[in-house]
Amino acid sequence: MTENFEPTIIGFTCNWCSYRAADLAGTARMKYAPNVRLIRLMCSGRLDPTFVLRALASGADGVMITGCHPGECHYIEQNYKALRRYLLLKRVLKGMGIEPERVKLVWASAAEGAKFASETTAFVEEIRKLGPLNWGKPSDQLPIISEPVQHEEVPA
Amino acid sequence: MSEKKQERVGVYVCHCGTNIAGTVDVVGLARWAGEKLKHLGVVVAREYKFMCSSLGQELIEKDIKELGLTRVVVAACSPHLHEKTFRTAAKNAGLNPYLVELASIREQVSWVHTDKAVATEKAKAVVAGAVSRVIENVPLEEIKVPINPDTLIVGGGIAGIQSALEIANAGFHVYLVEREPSIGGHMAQFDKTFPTLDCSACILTPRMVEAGTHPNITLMTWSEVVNVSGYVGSFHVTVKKKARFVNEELCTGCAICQEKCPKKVIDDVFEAGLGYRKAIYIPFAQAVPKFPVMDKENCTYFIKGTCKACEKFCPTGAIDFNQQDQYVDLDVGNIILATGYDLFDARRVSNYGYGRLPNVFTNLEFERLSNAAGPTSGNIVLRDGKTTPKSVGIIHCVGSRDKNFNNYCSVICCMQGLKFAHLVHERTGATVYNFYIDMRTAYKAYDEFYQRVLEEGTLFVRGKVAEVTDVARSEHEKGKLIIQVEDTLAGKQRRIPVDMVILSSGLQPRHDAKAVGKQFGISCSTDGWFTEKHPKLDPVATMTEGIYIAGCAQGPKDIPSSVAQGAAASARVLDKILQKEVALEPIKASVDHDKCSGCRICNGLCPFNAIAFIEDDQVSDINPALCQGCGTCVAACPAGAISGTGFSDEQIMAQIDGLLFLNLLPVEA
Amino acid sequence: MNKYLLYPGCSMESSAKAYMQSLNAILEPLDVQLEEIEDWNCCGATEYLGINLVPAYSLIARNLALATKQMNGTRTVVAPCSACYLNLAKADYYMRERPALDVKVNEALAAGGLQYKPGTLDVRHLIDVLVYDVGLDAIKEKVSRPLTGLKVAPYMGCMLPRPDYKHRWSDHEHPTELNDLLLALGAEVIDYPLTTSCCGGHMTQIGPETAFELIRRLVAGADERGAHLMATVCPMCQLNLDAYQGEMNGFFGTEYHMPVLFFTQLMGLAFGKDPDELGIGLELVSSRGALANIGVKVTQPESAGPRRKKEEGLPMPPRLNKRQAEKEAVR
Amino acid sequence: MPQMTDERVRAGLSCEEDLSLLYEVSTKTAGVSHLEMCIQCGSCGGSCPAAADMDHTPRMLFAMLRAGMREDVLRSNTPWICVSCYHCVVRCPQEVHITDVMYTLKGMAIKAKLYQDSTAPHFSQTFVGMVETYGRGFELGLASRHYLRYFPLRLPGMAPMGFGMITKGRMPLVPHKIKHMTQLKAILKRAKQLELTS
Repeated sequence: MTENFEPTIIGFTCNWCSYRAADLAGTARMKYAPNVRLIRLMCSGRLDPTFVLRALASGADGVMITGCHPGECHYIEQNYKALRRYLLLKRVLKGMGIEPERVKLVWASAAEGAKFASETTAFVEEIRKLGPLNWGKPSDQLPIISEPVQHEEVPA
Repeated sequence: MSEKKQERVGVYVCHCGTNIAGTVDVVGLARWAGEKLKHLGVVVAREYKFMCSSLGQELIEKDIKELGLTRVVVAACSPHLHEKTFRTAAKNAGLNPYLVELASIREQVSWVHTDKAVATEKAKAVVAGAVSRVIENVPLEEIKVPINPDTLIVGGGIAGIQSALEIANAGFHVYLVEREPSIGGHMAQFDKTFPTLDCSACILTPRMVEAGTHPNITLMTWSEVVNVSGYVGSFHVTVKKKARFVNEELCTGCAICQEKCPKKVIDDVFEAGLGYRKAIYIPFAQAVPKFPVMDKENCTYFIKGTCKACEKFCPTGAIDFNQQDQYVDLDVGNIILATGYDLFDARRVSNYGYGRLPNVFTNLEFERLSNAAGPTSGNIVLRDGKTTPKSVGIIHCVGSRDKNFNNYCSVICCMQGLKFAHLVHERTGATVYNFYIDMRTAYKAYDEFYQRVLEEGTLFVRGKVAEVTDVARSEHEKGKLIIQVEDTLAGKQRRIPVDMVILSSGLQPRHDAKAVGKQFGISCSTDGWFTEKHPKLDPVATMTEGIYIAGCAQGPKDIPSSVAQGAAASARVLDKILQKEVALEPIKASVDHDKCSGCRICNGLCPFNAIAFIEDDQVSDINPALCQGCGTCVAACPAGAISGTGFSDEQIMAQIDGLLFLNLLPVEA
Repeated sequence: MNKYLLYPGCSMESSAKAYMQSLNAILEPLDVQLEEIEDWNCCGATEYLGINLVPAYSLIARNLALATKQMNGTRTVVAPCSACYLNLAKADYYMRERPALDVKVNEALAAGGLQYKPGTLDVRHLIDVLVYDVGLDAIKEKVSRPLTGLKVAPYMGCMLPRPDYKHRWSDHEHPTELNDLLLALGAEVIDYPLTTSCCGGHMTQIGPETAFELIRRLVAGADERGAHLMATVCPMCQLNLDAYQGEMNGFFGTEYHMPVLFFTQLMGLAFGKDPDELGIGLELVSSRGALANIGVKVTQPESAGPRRKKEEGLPMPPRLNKRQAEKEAVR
Repeated sequence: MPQMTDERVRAGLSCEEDLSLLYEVSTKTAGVSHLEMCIQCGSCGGSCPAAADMDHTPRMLFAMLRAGMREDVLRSNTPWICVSCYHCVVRCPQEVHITDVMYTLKGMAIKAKLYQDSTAPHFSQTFVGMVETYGRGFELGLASRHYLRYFPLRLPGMAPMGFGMITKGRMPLVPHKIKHMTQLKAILKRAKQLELTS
């Protein structure tokens, strides 16, 4: 059934890096999966976790959050805040019985059109594997981040 | 969703020739929007070959006037390309420009997908998203703030000097702050400049003097900025004038103090550690200003409490051992950062032996060595101070283009290596080798210089040097430095004995660049260089209005480029000054004081210190001029008291719903 | 009291038993306890890796897996052999860097009822723990017979300071750990730029000509700089430089006589231990002549300090310690 | 999987034919090889203490990998001359895991039966044989077998050394066998069935 399942994914982009990366992917005519629909924020730091929940609630199967690489934020360090919220959000989702893998954080600079394209395609495949989002019942065990976080560590 | 508002929305789908129409059924898309999005308030949906053309714009303006549109959605290219175009069109038609939304169906749809049906479906979603979002848009007015005509320039290298002169000559006042005792920067240390080989001092010192004597320039050397507050138009800056222990009013710069001072100190700033200075010193003969400074750490009087030789001999009694640091407050409208670069510490590449093998020199050391005013009065000699080398190896990319150190190209090293090769030839007749990974001589008259040095007989070896060693394997290597390298063009490992090795140490950000960036509210790239607003189209502006960057602070570059950037930054500043006031994008956050619980969570989040806590009312407040509109505080406020114009919760939520609108529709065959 | 798990490695029971003997002799004075990993197996040296990847890493990982069973109070595995140290450290590092490898290796281990989670253990070399845990001061205190007048060439070899996944060493090319240790013993350490050049590794077995040249460079270098003997931290280095020195001399028609001792043997001597207890005499190139220098009061030795600090001439920058630098580094 | 190739594949972009060998070697290497990042600077060939005896410098080998010259690469003696001194690895500006790539190439050469007449493969295999029989190295067995087969003429020259080693008890005459040989055998048996892919 996952064969003909076409996931719908909402992507949040930062106006300065990842949105421009998407533009670059476009101007370079790089092809990637059409399942992601983008929303432009000024900064990944603007991302209110409730946006993600709203997206999942209104029919999205996954959410991709993208921002500038740590250290390259145009607002100096706000993407670190995005990272923190992302980590927190994953725990919340787990608690709500949703696979945390449905939300993914990707750093993409304005120059990384190729990365944006490949990461998008990859994420769509991951979600395709997970299948359509159906809200399971909250897991009883304490919500924890299952897998170690690969990203740059969050500054204290 | 908010039909209640009764907005009248117009949707305009652009073909962009075949760029969009080739992959998206634009006609179908427009028809669909007209029918399926009626309930959102879409009253008209048109498609046109080129919306951005004057005809396309007129089409929209006409509809706004005749159909009384209150919102406009243009489905075309990226907003970064034509948002301004269509906003202006709306403005001309009397509609607030911020009531226009662009739906990017070119960069995000037609150019990245191939299947027409799929692409059209996605385009529909994107348009629906834009429509439901635009309804939540609110009219916005640009914010205007007055501009203080004075400017602060940090860094007195060639870039900073150039900026200062441009602005001063235009008749506006400049404060030029320099950390060292004299302006001039690295350029003052050089002997010759490539590719024309004119003497660095000869072309630099006139500029230094001009800057030092210019009525519109207040020179503040031996000084550092310690605090910055305010925003574009009205920054408040505190500068620390470090105690010189010399009264600038009385000092004539006769340098007798320096002559009489008994304390000799290694000068690792100006002489790059290759020469000596006194404890009280004028860094170099043409220094501007000409006043000496006293180095407290090394001064015998400050250490032992006796000596005061300088004071005894000073003809004007200018020495003042009791002088204290001063703090000067400045008000300026714009700031240019031209803080320059640090040299990569070549000792970190231990296989090149710098610091272990005496006759391995850095490029800066060599500049001093070959400089007529340098420690050897221009004689190119070995560390023993007398022997002239018979063979010299110049190693490129030391600490550059190397993931173990700095990943980027330092830009100047290739040309510098060629310059050194020429100088060594000219002064010593020695055999010169250049070891390079790639020769990068791309600039006016640069490659010609490469040709010239080739003609002079410099030997080029393509290969990153593996090591420099003094361990001889054979007689003819004894007593030499052996450069071991793979000659990649010959495909063989070679061991080349030389007398002297010069390392082209790369350029890297100032050790305190990150701290300085934070102080002025601008960001650094992962490499640590200051980040420009746009890498191509806005290289001297930063994300912080009113703060500009010039020279190597923004990234490695040579003298011509630094000068060009210095001038460019000034042009941007002058433009601001002459506008007398500046319009800021109205994308700002604001606090609803009634909702604010005073939890102060937001206070710490703002990197621009725009959020202040009002003790009296126990609420937080945001200074619109400081706010850059990132929206982090909006997302963080637990009480939902902070809202961001241009990117409000309502707008984003609506866009989410819009984008997913299709999923809610019954699937059609 | 410092307690560690010990992975001796094959040669410690054969060609390098002098290393083992001397190590045992200095543990007590230094208050260090080593618990040998039960039933450890060969790490495969540099050979296994070249044949088949997964088996090679499984072979290594078995030792790590076994070690985790004995982790009472310590997670540090000490290997006195540079090659073993590198192989163990490498397996741990690559299993983390390359999850695919982790999975495969653990699948193999499972066949033996074992498993290993990369990162569980901390793999370190003997000299690392002696210099940085026990500390040079503690070592100095134990010195009863300073090696005054003994000119030693400090030879670190390749696989210790490189590739250095965990940035443990002061430098990749010119590390100072062994120098500092020998100085602490009162020895006169000669300037030996070849300290991390290669001893030839397995080439003594498969490409003698190649190996002999490498051995010659090292021995000649030490000899020209007036060393009485070379101090090494690795059984393979010792074997190549000591056991093959004769053959090398034959090959080049040279007559070098450069004794090669383990740094632990020199420590033992400095601690006043009896040479026999330290396995001295087991080396093929006898150290008798060299050791005659110890205890003999020599007139103040002319400083072997590097020729860089000349009074006249142009000044030089001070040396840089990367380990320090990294700590202080802003970025 | 090398980053760039990886991205090309994921992004659905064409993956040039001549990258396939590079890609294969990368995949079969223990860590992340970074092979595709080589800028041909030659710091490896320059650093190598044994470069003189190699038919190609490592750098050249990597260029040949890119060119897809499988035979020439696997016939090269370079991997067999490598002494694993890691000079090239720490000096490589692109962090290519050169030494490990050499190990990979040895393995591939043996499988492809393309290696030159170097004695190294036999030495490795003898060594491995020892380990798989005893669980520990056995120098005497190793030395005797290997030398008898390849360097009989070397034996006289080595006699004093061998004699010394034995008399000084540095070369035990009997091998030391570990307790749980069966366990080790089981692990290696399973391991041999597992190839490193992707």
